[in-house]
Amino acid sequence: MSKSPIDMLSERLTRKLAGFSSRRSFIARLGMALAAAPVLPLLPVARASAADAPKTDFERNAQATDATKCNYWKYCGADGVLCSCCGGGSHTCPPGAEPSPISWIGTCLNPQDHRAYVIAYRDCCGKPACSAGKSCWCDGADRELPTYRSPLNNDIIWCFGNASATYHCSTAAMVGLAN
Amino acid sequence: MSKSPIDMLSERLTRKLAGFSSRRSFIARLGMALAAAPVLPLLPVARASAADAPKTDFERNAQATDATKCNYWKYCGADGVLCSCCGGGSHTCPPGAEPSPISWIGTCLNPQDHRAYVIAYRDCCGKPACSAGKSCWCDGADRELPTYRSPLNNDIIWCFGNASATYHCSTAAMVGLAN
Amino acid sequence: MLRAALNNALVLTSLASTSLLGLPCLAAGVTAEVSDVATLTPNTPHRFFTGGFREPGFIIFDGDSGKMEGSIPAGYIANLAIAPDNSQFYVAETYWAHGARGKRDDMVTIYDAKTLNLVKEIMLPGRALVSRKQNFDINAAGSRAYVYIMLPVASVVWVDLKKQSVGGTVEIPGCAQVFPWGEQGFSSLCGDGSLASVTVPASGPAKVTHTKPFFDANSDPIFDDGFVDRATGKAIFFSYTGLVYEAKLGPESTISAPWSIQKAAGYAAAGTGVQELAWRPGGAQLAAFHKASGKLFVLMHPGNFWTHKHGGTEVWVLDTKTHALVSRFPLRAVPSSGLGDDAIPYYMNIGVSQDAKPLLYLLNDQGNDVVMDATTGEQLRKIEFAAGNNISVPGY
Amino acid sequence: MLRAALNNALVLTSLASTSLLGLPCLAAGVTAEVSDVATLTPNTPHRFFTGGFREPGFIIFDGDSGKMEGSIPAGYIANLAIAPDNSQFYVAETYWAHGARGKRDDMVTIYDAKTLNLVKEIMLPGRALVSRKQNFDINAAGSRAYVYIMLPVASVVWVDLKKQSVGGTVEIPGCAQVFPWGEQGFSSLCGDGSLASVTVPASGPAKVTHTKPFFDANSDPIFDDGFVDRATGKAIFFSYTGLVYEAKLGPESTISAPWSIQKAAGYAAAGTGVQELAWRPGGAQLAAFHKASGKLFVLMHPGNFWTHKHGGTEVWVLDTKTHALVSRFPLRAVPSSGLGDDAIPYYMNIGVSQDAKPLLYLLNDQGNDVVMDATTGEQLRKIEFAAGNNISVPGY
Repeated sequence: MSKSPIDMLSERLTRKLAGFSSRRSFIARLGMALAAAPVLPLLPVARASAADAPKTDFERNAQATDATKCNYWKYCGADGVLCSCCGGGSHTCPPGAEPSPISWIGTCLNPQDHRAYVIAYRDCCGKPACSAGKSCWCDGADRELPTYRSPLNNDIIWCFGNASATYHCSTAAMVGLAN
Repeated sequence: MSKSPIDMLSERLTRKLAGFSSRRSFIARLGMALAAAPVLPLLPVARASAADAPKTDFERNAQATDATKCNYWKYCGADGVLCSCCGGGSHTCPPGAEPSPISWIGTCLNPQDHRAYVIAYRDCCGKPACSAGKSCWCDGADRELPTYRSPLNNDIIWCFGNASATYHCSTAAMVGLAN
Repeated sequence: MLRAALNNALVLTSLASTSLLGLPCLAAGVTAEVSDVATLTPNTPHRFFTGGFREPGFIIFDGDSGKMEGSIPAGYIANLAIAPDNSQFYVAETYWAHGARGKRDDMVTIYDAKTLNLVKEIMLPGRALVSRKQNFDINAAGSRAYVYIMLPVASVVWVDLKKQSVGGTVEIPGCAQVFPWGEQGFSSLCGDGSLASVTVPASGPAKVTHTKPFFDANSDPIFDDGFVDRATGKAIFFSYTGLVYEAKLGPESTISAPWSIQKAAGYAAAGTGVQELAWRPGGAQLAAFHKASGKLFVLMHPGNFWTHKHGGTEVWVLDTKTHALVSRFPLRAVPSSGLGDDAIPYYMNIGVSQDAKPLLYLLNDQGNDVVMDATTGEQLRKIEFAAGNNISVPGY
Repeated sequence: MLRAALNNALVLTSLASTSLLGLPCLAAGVTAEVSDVATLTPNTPHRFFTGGFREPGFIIFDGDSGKMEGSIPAGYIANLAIAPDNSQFYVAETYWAHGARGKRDDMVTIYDAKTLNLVKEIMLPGRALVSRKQNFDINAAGSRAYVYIMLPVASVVWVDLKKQSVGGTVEIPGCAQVFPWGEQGFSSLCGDGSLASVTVPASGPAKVTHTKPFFDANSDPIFDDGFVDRATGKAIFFSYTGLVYEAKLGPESTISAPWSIQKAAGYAAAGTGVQELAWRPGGAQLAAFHKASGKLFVLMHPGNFWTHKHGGTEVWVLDTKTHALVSRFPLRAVPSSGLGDDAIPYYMNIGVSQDAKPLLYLLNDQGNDVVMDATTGEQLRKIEFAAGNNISVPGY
């Protein structure tokens, strides 16, 4: 069976996750069906429990009421223009854009329940960059790493696998509860 | 002999100049050799002599010292970003851009000798729009007419006949003395 | 090491993953968020669209909230038209394959109004590159689009929007703009001071008529931005000095004698003196027309002749049925950038919604864009992010 | 009518026209202006180049006057490299034929440095789309360019600049960036904390070596923006906490033990605490290196860990030979837009000229861009129109 570029990218990223071990089949197999996930899985993300961990600057200033602001809690690792300013929502692409099937992932603290959630940062792709103003251009960097750790970097245009790799805006979907 | 699009455009514009008469060969033949013109011809442009004519707002505020400002005297009919802000000059395209062989023409009053000169407004073409700031975006409108008088309109991208019709910036070349 | 790596790692996860991972599902009932795509709600009367020379598309705003609702991609110096049934958007646009170089493609692009997905690129033989004008429009039935092109001669390409293909090209030497009327016609303004009216049958030659010259294109030209009610053919044109011409467009168009905006306001009619101070129309998209009421909204400023591109310091509201001034709305002057010497940064563009409680939209190039009540002139809100030199509204 | 039409009409005129028209030449000796095209003067040490995500090119500035000297067109998220002999510019860029859709072309485009005319588009098999990083560079001889690509696996495409064609592709799984050395080599930083060094012969397989892991990519990663003297292979890397690593790049690269920026300034070394306040490096292109003197200029701000993208409020000047702090230049805080809540609009980008009287260039996203004396920290002038997230200088 030949491999699609997406399969190969998933494998590569999986190799990175697994420390170049052979565990790559594990996540690669999980990769394709996120859109159907209805209940939050508990993910094995290393993070001290929220109650006793010191908070990052972002976490101390985060709010949970206005998703069009850079300090909305899910954007702790978001880099780019918020889709919620562009006709979309915090996890919704504006009309005519397409969510990237691949994303990078962060963990953010919800100030309402003081729990840490796993956030999938998916770019919306295939349209010119959204023209929203400067207040919607965010640069969250909590636990963000350089490009040689590509699955953890937010400077990369995460539009792999889309019909067009042009960046339109950034979303943040809550996909799990950090353990 | 087949006609190039440029020839045909020149003819069309000439027809307009000549009031749809058959005089089109006259200017069409003149059209291609401007770059060699060393001495100012006296052109039959209808304009009262400068000394006794009332001045337009532009003419009252015009200066002859700084070609990077919108009120430089030759820009009385210039619309767009000044090439003199972009690495070019008042009649010089920035490196890598190309002057349009076709232009529209205005008459501007030189505040130094109080004489009216014929100005050829040639766009520089083939590069993305110059990124100079707002102070270099000008909108001179002296004697500017709507697009149905296309030879006298400055909203048209005057990049006909260039390899690429993209607009980079605007120049103003003094080509004659108004009679 | 794996645990550390998973701290903020890329994980493509799914419901299935919980069992594969052998981890418990959350009983709390919190559900994972799905990455989805919004659809655009149907056009409302208070929706408006802005675009411009440097903008990579037309931004869709809700005039009641000032919020962006989406955007329609667009190429070089693009025009927008809205299907009369609000089902599609049409963009006349130009691209070069490698930015400012490479293969040039001119096209009318069709977008679905709900998904904003691309429906079709209809390739054109050419396209005039002119900053926003009445040089692209569709007819009232939504069956045809008309595109003004300049090379090799002034012409109009008509596009069959049902077949999604170019129908043909008609030469209109010395004329420009497209004011559609009927199923098969459009009119254009001409440099000899006449109006050309063109009937373009689905096949066979077009028929062109000209009115007698009714304005002097050299001394007091009519602005490119007239208004036509495409269903009735009733049209409004206005000139640099402020004369308003009413027309009935059709195979044989007729024009009424003009009236003066300034006289309607109690002033003398404005002349063409370069030092004749008067209230004058000026700007880029310098007027808007409310079809149902017949009200014309014009950006006006005090100035001499040849200030027709100066922005407005007031909006004058004129009743085109009675030729009377209804209101004058003063506009707040916009601070200049402080860098230049020109006096232009007043409001350059105006649009009006077409409903019974109309809103006015005002743009300038400094970003101080506002929504006003078109009846009272009250400034209702700032428009977030709006820029450009182009306002479109549904229902016009 | 002809006379009136010629008032401001399009006239293509020439010397010949005077006799054809039968009109007298001016005796005054005033000459008609010729429409010509400027050429770019050869690169000077105080020239610099800016570009960015939204900019349609790299703008060429004279650091001594602050004036724009020209521009190099560029596509999507482009990188710029300057030929060591200053004869050409190289742009790594991506286009889609119809704006954000249509055929994608990735390329290295060559421009002549005098005319800024296009010399060649060298098509690439792909290209990583990442905001400005050390992911495109050429070697000291100017014979090769290296382009980082990500799909399907992390790789580097090398381009033969003499033949103007792609030479080949080398996979570097888990690594990124290109730091060229020698005629045929480059190094990359890797996610396992090692440095990969790749020798790419003109033909035959590439040889890849890895250092032992020398940093922890999870807890204190090295920034993407290291510096290599491509002629000597001497390199400088620095980490989120402010550790500086010196390396000798080559087929078997070596790394020295790190030293702390903060300790050089008399503070404790900074740690990784999310509430551990310290002076920290941060920004986008957050440091600049002056090769001849070995001085490192770093944008620093007071903050906790994970503020590595916050802009600088000071420039720290460090001597990489003595590991000593030379100077601290306070930066004027830039007013925020007033619209947002984030605290980032400090200086995000820094560059330094490579001559004996170096200038510092500082950019932010608010347009308050300045030129400073790199020796005294004196603010010399504002940079007109400069924008973007990308500064390049000749001679680096």
